[in-house]
Amino acid sequence: VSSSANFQLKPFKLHKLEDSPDTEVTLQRDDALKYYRQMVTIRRMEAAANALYKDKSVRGFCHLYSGQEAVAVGLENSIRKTDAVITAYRAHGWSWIRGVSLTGVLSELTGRRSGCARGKGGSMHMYNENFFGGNGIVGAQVPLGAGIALAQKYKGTDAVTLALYGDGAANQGQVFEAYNMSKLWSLPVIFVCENNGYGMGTSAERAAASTEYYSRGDYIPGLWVDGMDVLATREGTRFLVDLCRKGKGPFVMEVATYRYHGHSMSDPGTSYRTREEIQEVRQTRDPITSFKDKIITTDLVTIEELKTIDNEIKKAVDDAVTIARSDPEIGLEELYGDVYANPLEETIRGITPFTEHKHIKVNKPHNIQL
Amino acid sequence: VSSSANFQLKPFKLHKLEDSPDTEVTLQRDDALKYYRQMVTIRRMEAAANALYKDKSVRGFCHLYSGQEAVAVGLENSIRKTDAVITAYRAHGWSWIRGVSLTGVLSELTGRRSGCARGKGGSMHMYNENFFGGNGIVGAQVPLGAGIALAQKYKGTDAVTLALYGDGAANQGQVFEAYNMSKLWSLPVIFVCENNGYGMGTSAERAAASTEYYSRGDYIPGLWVDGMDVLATREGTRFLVDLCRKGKGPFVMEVATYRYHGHSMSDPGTSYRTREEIQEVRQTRDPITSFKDKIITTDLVTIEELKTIDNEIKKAVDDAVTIARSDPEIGLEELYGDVYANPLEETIRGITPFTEHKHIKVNKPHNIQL
Amino acid sequence: AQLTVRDALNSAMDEEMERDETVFILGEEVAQYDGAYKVSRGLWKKWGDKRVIDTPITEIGFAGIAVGAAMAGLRPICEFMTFNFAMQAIDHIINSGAKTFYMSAGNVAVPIVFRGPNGAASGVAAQHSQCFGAWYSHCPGLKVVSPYSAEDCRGLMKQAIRDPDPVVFLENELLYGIAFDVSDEVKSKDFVIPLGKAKIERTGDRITLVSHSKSVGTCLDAAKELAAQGVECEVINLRSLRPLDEETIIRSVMKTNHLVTVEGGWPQSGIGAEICARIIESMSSSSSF
Amino acid sequence: AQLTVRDALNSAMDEEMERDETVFILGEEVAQYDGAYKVSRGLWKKWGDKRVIDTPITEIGFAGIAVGAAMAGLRPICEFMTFNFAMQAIDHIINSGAKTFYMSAGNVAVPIVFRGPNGAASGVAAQHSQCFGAWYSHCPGLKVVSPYSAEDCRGLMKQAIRDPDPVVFLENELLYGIAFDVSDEVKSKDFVIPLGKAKIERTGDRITLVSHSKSVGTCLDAAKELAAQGVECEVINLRSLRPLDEETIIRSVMKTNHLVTVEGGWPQSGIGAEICARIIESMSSSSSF
Ligand SMILES: Cc1ncc(C[n+]2csc(CCOP(=O)(O)OP(=O)(O)O)c2C)c(N)n1
Ligand SMILES: Cc1ncc(C[n+]2csc(CCOP(=O)(O)OP(=O)(O)O)c2C)c(N)n1
Ligand SMILES: [Mg+2]
Ligand SMILES: [Mg+2]
Repeated sequence: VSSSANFQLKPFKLHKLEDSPDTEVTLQRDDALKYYRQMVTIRRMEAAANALYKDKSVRGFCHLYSGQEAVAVGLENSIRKTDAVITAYRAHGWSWIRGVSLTGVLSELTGRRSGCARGKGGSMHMYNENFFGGNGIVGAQVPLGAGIALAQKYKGTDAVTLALYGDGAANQGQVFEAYNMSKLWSLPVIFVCENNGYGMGTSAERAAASTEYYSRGDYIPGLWVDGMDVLATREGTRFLVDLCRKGKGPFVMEVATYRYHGHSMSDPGTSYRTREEIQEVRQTRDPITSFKDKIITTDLVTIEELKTIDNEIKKAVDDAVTIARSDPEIGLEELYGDVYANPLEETIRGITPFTEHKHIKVNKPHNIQL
Repeated sequence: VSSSANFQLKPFKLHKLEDSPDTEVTLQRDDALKYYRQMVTIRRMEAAANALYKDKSVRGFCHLYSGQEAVAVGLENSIRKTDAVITAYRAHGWSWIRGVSLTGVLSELTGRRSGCARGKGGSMHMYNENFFGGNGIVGAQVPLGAGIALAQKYKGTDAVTLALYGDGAANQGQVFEAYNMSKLWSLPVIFVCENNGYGMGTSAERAAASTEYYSRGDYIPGLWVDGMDVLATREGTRFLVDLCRKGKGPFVMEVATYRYHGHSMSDPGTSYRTREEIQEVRQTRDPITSFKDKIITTDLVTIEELKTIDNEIKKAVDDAVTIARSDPEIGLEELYGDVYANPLEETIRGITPFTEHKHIKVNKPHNIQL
Repeated sequence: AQLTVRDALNSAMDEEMERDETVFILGEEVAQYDGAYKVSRGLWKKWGDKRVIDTPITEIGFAGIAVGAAMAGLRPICEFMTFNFAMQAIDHIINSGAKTFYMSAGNVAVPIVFRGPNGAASGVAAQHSQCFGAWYSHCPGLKVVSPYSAEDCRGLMKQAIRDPDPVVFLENELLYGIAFDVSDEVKSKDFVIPLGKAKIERTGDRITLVSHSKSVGTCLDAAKELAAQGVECEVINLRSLRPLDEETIIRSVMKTNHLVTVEGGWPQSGIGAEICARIIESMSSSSSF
Repeated sequence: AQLTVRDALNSAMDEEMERDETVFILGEEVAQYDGAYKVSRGLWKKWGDKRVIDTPITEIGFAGIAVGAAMAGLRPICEFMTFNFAMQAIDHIINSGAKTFYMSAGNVAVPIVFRGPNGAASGVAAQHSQCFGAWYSHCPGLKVVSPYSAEDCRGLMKQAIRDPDPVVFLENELLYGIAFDVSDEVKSKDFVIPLGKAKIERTGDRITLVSHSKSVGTCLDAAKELAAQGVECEVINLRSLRPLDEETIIRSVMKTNHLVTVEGGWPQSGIGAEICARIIESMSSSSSF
């Protein structure tokens, strides 16, 4: 095996940017193994989520990330743990890559005690240090992300924030308000539009008068990146993150990707697009398959190594699924917990005024000192 | 006197527009007199409003339009009465030019019965047929205007809507949402950004990362117009209205103008700009003075004619002021009137449950059949 | 015959669209996708792009457009995928919708229906579980409807569309698929239910249960259980939250002398709180006079 | 000494900015213009661009930014020029502000103060006259403060800024210029008033008047007038609407046996309605037990 290899990327598209990221990139063997492992983990975790949902172990929503793995993996590998990420409800992959365990994610879905939000958040609401969720309201995470960037700058750090949103969310007015203030205040934020072609059943073209999302920041420089290629998402992000750290932010980055499943589990995902379309992407542009081909044909890794990784991941996910099924739910008493960080009343009114419940504290917030 | 004259306009600025409106325009003598009369009426009416406010005859808000007359007059004279207009709270001039009488406006300010909203709307809320206000919420009128345009198209008419908003409002997210849907649905609406340089005490540059408002519709063609020249505002509007009627809408039109007074009566308007700046505009770019010069030097009108007009206007405004001061307020009973077009309860609860008030109907809505 | 809540809403909108050309529907996924919860199923196919309009995910924008269209003489049915998302648009519901008629001294009416599912569904977390009944019914200028059964949905939706004032129509996702027995009258094209009137779903003399939306079902279940123990409950389905049919409640309480209010929203300044206040202020509360 | 409500708020913010570097103010016209109602007067001059930030007129955007900054460890004071305009931003106040701590199972706190004038001013029409006390206090996860006097404003504002939860701080434009007598204690840098506790502004035994914000003044006036007729009113200034200090109200009503609630908001599902409900459900209402 070789220790590194070079690859040629699809050209980036630029909006009000003078330079382009390199389209000639080098990949180290270690990184190849790492990216492969991360992408496959997300894929398999989502497959497990799918199965859990189908056997009715998941209540509520479940939005799968399969097909979009190269986005989370490429972006995460271009930033530091001290940088911040915020995304929408399609958050499983991001939660895991930002440090939530497989059990933390899957048990959250099944509403069990070992869920990262103890089952009180569910599919859309998972958090970790420097990972601010998971948000159920389309567009809301975008100004929140700008605010996180404001805090980074305020504190004098050189950290940056990635604020992710979908092609559907890209039309939300608050996104444009966040663009404007971020630019006025030079915030270190990259607005990342994950364009997977659809917002629920509406294709990008039917929802947006311009689908060139990388240019929709107008006065904000933008970059279009092939989101099915983990090397491109890594390279594009690195390029913008470097500029951001130097105070040149904000930026808009459009990442062209695809979601294989329906919008959520209740959407078969085939009424507004053809099965052939999905099949075609899977066969020709799948982020994992295409990456695997690349790293094998360039002798960065061996098929056996990848098989070993596949098996390890399978086992890890299977173990997490077992816990996600068998772990108990939180007790009723916890439903009345953590409403306030500083509760001013000892009890919370129950369904009738004659039943009162203790306001208990279960977790300590990880974002503030109490 | 001559019956018409030609004038050369300042160049328009174009955004994604192929053609420009003519910069060579012809003005008929009758129109010259009409525009002069309209602009002076607005100026004098606002002076009266100012005086009424200062002697405490006006409660609540009062936002004056002085300096911006060429916008309302130029735009109104390029559309039909069957076209629609909606604007923000700086609405006196527009209310009058859309058919509300001087008394209707001034008595509304003083909260008297002869006010066009019987004193229940005040400065910000005046309405007439095809004039939809008057809105106290920055930005709100923009999607409302797109909705009016939707109705015009739905009904199969060739009417258009002008939706006006300020440079401050131009940053509102809902403006971008309205842009997007209007473009997707090809609505016959012209988004008119009245850029008077300030949103309250904040200069355009401090509030907007791009102050090229005519280009901020991105995919919507835009036009920049000198808003201190009534011929330019007329010509620019005509050009876009024609296209709109042919189904080529929407458009964005930025009208560069200036407000002489403070934002509202509580703002002296001199902390965030210099007296010299205001003086300079008054002396070099005043829409009335410059128009008057033009039409006199080209012999379209005589000084005497204008004097006569001035006197007529003075009298008409003075008469309206007299009524606005002396007319009674509505009775208390009307405060409980017109809460619903179809009230389902005969009475409305008063301050205590023991006092009930009859829900009376005073007006008939002019926008629907009951 | 049996009718689901979903079909009741669907047929009501369909018939009103037939009856009045100015009625149209707009919202996210209402057209080609048949509605996120399939409430508008088939209507785009039948009525086409002009009358059933898919919007981008821009609530404040399309709610504003809907209100503007109403001001200009149309009768929009503005669907929110859920009322949780209407918080982004609430400025237009209140400031543009509810207040314009009054501020214009009766000159500009706003005939519009804002509808969509309201309240908690199953396991969808706090952002997706809010009941907005108390908020909307707090505000003059609005009429607020919160139906329970298929009959309610059909009759109240048809009436709401015909009403010249802005109506907030709070549906419940968990009820959409529930089938109710309905009479032929309910299925008639002329069937409407007046806004602002409650329905006594079950008569009783020992205690009054007042509720709206899905919780009416809870009350009916409770009444059944209690009947087995010899306690006859009177169950009131409010149907409308604004106006609130105080008379029906008070008359019932004066008979039963006991009251329980049941709702899916938060208690503080909720619907139940308002009912308590009305009781206190009424003749039924002897100590207050 | 005398202190106006405006100066009370101003000094409270100033001192807390001094005490804690993470405290900053943002909103429309708060910096260079000194605040639309001059509540932040002088603070930009003193603290500069970093700590006092003028925003464009984009409420949903800057409220979201403020909440994001709070999640990332700052303590924003987010001024709305009036709470009427906060309707554009209410999704962030509720869905991002109030609900995040719970949904994250106590992992992500949101220490933020949303403040600005609330309720009717003089003659500014319906869109500019709404009291949001009932709406906000309806929602778990929020703390809601509605102060009356200069003392209230100083002590509650300082406490609100220090609190780790989202606080909605409802001021009143008509009170800004009113001067109140205050003690030296009130002027101390350490002066704070606990959130969630009412203040008995005047003791009496014949009837309890409960109110918040400007209406407390109305109650005190009424009490004076009635005292002249020999009727001693107990006047309760709620100070906080959530939590609501039920105990103080009920204890008073058990003494006076009579209650009037006074508020500037709409009655249906208002603050008064909630108080009535609490009374009905409490020991003070003998018939309920
Ligand atoms: C404000 C708001 N409106 C509507 C919804 C319902 N909804 C949830 S996801 C979604 C589609 C979003 O599409 P996109 O932004 O492209 O993200 P993707 O699902 O493709 O990842 C919609 C309409 C919501 N959650 N919030
Ligand atoms: C949503 C909202 N936020 C804030 C305000 C307060 N406000 C009224 S007018 C105004 C300035 C608007 O400036 P601009 O749009 O430029 O219009 P202009 O006053 O110059 O005509 C502000 C901040 C409001 N009415 N509505
Ligand atoms: Mg998408
Ligand atoms: Mg302006």
